[in-house]
Amino acid sequence: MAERVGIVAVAQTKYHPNRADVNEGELVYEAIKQVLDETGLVYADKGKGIDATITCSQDMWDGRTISNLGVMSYVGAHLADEDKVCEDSINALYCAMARILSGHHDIVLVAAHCKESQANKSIVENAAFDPIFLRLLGLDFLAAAAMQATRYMHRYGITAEQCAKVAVKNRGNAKNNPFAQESLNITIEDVLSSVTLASPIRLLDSKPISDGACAMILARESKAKKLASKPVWILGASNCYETHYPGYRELADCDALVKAARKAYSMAGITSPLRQIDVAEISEEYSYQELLWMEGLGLCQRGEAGKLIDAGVTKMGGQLPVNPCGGMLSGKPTVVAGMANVAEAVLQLRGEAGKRQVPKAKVALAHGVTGICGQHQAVIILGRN
Amino acid sequence: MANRVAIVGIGQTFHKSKRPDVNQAEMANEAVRAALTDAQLGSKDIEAVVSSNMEPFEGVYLPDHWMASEMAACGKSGFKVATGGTSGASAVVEAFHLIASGLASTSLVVGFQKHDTGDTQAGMTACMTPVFGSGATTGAISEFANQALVYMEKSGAKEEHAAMVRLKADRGACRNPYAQLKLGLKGVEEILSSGYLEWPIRILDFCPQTCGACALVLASEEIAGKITRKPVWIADTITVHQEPFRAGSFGDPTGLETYSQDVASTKLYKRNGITNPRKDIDMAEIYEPSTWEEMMHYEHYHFCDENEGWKLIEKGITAIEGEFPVNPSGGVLSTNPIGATPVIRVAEAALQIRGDAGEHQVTRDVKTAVATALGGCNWTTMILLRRSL
Amino acid sequence: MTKKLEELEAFVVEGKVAIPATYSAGTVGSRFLIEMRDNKRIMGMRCSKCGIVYVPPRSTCESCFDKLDEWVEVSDTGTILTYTVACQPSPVLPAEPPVIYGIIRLDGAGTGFVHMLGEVKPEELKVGMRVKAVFKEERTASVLDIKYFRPLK
Amino acid sequence: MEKEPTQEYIQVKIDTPRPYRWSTGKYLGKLYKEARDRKKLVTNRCTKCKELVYPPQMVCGRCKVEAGQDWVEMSDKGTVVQYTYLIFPRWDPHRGEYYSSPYPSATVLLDSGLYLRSRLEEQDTKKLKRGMRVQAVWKEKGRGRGQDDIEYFRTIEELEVGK
Repeated sequence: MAERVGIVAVAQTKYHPNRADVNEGELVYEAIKQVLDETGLVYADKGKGIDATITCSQDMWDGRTISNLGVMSYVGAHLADEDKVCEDSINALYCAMARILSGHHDIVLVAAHCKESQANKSIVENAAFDPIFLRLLGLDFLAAAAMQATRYMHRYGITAEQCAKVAVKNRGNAKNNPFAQESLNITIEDVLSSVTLASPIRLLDSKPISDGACAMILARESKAKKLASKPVWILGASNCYETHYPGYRELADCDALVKAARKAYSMAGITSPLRQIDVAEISEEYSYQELLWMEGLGLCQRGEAGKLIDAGVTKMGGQLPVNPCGGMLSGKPTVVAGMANVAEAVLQLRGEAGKRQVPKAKVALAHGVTGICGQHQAVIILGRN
Repeated sequence: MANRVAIVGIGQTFHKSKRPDVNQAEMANEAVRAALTDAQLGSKDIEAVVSSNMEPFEGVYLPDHWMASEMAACGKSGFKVATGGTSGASAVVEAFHLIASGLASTSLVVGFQKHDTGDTQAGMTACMTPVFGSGATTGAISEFANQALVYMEKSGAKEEHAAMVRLKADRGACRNPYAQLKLGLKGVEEILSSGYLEWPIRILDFCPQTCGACALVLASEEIAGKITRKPVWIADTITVHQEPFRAGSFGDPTGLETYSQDVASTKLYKRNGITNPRKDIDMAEIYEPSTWEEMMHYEHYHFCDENEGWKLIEKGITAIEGEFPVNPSGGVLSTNPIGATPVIRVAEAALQIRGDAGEHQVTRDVKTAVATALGGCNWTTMILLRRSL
Repeated sequence: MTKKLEELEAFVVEGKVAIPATYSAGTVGSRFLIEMRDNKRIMGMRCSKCGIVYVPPRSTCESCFDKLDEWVEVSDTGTILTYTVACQPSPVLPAEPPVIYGIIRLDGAGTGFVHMLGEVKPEELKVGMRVKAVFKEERTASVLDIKYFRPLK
Repeated sequence: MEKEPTQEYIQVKIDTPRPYRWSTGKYLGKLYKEARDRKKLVTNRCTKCKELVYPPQMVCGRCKVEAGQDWVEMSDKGTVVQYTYLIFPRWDPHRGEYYSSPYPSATVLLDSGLYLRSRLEEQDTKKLKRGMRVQAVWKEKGRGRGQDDIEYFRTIEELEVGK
């Protein structure tokens, strides 16, 4: 690669259970305004400013065909280049990265929003299931995830306590994150005695409904160095699909993530992820997912993630802190979560993560997931150098 | 600098109004197989898959996930894009960048729409939420009706000219094995006697609703050199979106606004040394949801001067054997699976460059072609193709 | 007429998007559903190259991308690979909670079949449990023609 | 072409409506409030380009900067610039039923310089003409739906003199 891609500014809204006070545009603008102010950039032709925008939102969540119509004005898209990626927003960054590496764009704004509060989660998610063989069964992502959790726990002997530890850790971490929707001082017992949503997933194993937005500016290396005193570089990025029908998959292994991670690592020159990565932000809509995705990410052998949480490897101060910000469990909207993970990773690498700062973080991993039982997975590796 | 990107495989389904014999995924699969066969590649040779589709039309959230295996996407990189009518072109653009950037060396582009599933017009009406604008806006046809009225008054175009556009489209469609509507129309009278959908748009002025899919295989120069002797190069792409017009709608109430097509084509031509589009480009496949739009777009894309679009059709300039053929495939007026439509535009333009368009191959030797897409609230994506770079 | 932003008030409009949809099961999906309706048979599709038997059937092999057309009948009994008990009410559940979902590897199939489980207490469920399909009396060529899978005695 | 063998194809019908709670946001909320409380349309004028931003928005899409809060009240009289009428019955996704058909809708240029899409009271399409003067008729009891609180525009007679 001739020139690298740098992230020169990041911003998130504070995540909130119900932002009925703003529409989608006003919500995403809260984040966009910050990155525009920080960089002083304006929208312009290539060479003169932000020359393209990649948005990320979902028609089904926004309740609107062509959901990017709702944010047109707020993302500077009038008579300008814009595209909308319909996966988790981490893929919008991948798309923006391609735009820059192709040589056709210099500076790209990426913006994602989702207001989970305005739609019905089960109905939206049910619409993602194959309408012929699955949808009538009434499945949503929770029920599917619960089957994945059962399978994973059965196959590798992961315990409910180990999953609960993830919930306790992340909700505790959230108290250090001013953007977090909620932080809770809870115990393993609290998690295990909270109401069961779909066995083995309990209320405190799952994320709350959340609204929020995230914005970022990406630039080619030569521009990034001028725009930011501490640009963060994308060292590797990839994503991967696997098959839709959950019965066709071994749910206890996440092949798509294994492949996505392998490719991102190879781009970034990472051979020993647990040792080389200093901090990881992983999308865990349900507590078991942090463990399962860690295995997919190759941070440990298959079935070993439970041991890592038991040993405190992923807590603040551990060898590899995972989700210092509190993760999705502390409230981050779907769609936005992957980009929010990148934003957090950037703050960590810039040393600006405040009370949740991981000391001397030089290489960070951000992960994003879309779909049923992690059908589409994406990984971005970021670094200071 | 960037890798060159070639189209090395082209495939589409036979487009029909109903496809009960396949589900959505299987329908896309037909196009994917055809494109892979055309490229002489196997599914394992593909590194990335970029797809496009409008979810509310079929009511499937994340349709690319449902269809992942059928699109040969399992174990591969990729994502779905959606920008309304331009979605398919957006997918081509992003796949182009994936390869130009070196992030992938081969990519499938898959566009699809299964109109027998939902209600397309209703899906479009849902572009507006009840919060604003849905009270008076009733989907795409109203917008096109309004634009046609403005255009008629401004340019002096008559309903006969719109009919001539349909006649041209039908002649192309009848020669295109994949086209959906093949009416075998004899003359404009037949068209002028068809009923109105919404004044002044007649049934035959408007595109049909189609089940269909179209897939392309894009490859880096290195791969293209190995597998094909007839690569079609993507020379450049441009996307220009815009705000809804002043009435808060997609249609321009004044006829005076700046159009995304103007901005896009001006920039694209300038970047690529095109000073006289009708001379420097050999043919175009444009996204014309109505006959009126086609005439307007001739002007917006600078194929002619302002208010002269209808003269191109009157003089036969844009006919299959004309000086500057537009939509020899029969265009959107004959076939419109929305998510796939812009991919078909690119596919058809590429076939013309390869000389593989069969019976609807244009008379003029096509070295350079442009494919366009229309979506969102009058958004534009243009893709410039060349036989050699 | 300038106001502070905080003084502006947002309205919430409750509504819906209602576009009925009709999904084609396609040639392969239709045959699967018709066999269940007419003959209470569960059909799979075998890839002659890879040997995998897909249930539900599909027209393209996940693994080798070959076109598939080798129909095989699989058993209506199988083994639970995983399960969950959905305990909370939701607008998409087909019945009052608790609703038990499971993925079942039918005997003769190479993949898991996602469906519901019944006639079983949640605490008795376990991976590896043997189950059998219970068909509805009134069948309409729907995946719900199977009422659920019940434990094999 | 060979005739395809007749096979029964199964169709799975699903018509679950998806409920939403859309927010107007703060700027559009102002339009809603004034329409509900005073039966007036208001919008903000971009402080940079001085053009009306409609619907009111925090950011002027054209200038790509915050539009500011220069609120302007719109006249409720205007001229029909363009009109059309629906002939083919069409599904309304937000009500889950067909639109009544035909109904004329028009682009009205309000005297205060704003283009508006709205319905017309006049149902006789022969009586529609461009340039016709119209006035907004507000719903008896506005539901707080902004522009949609206008029932339709009614044709008005105006003396040319003294206008």
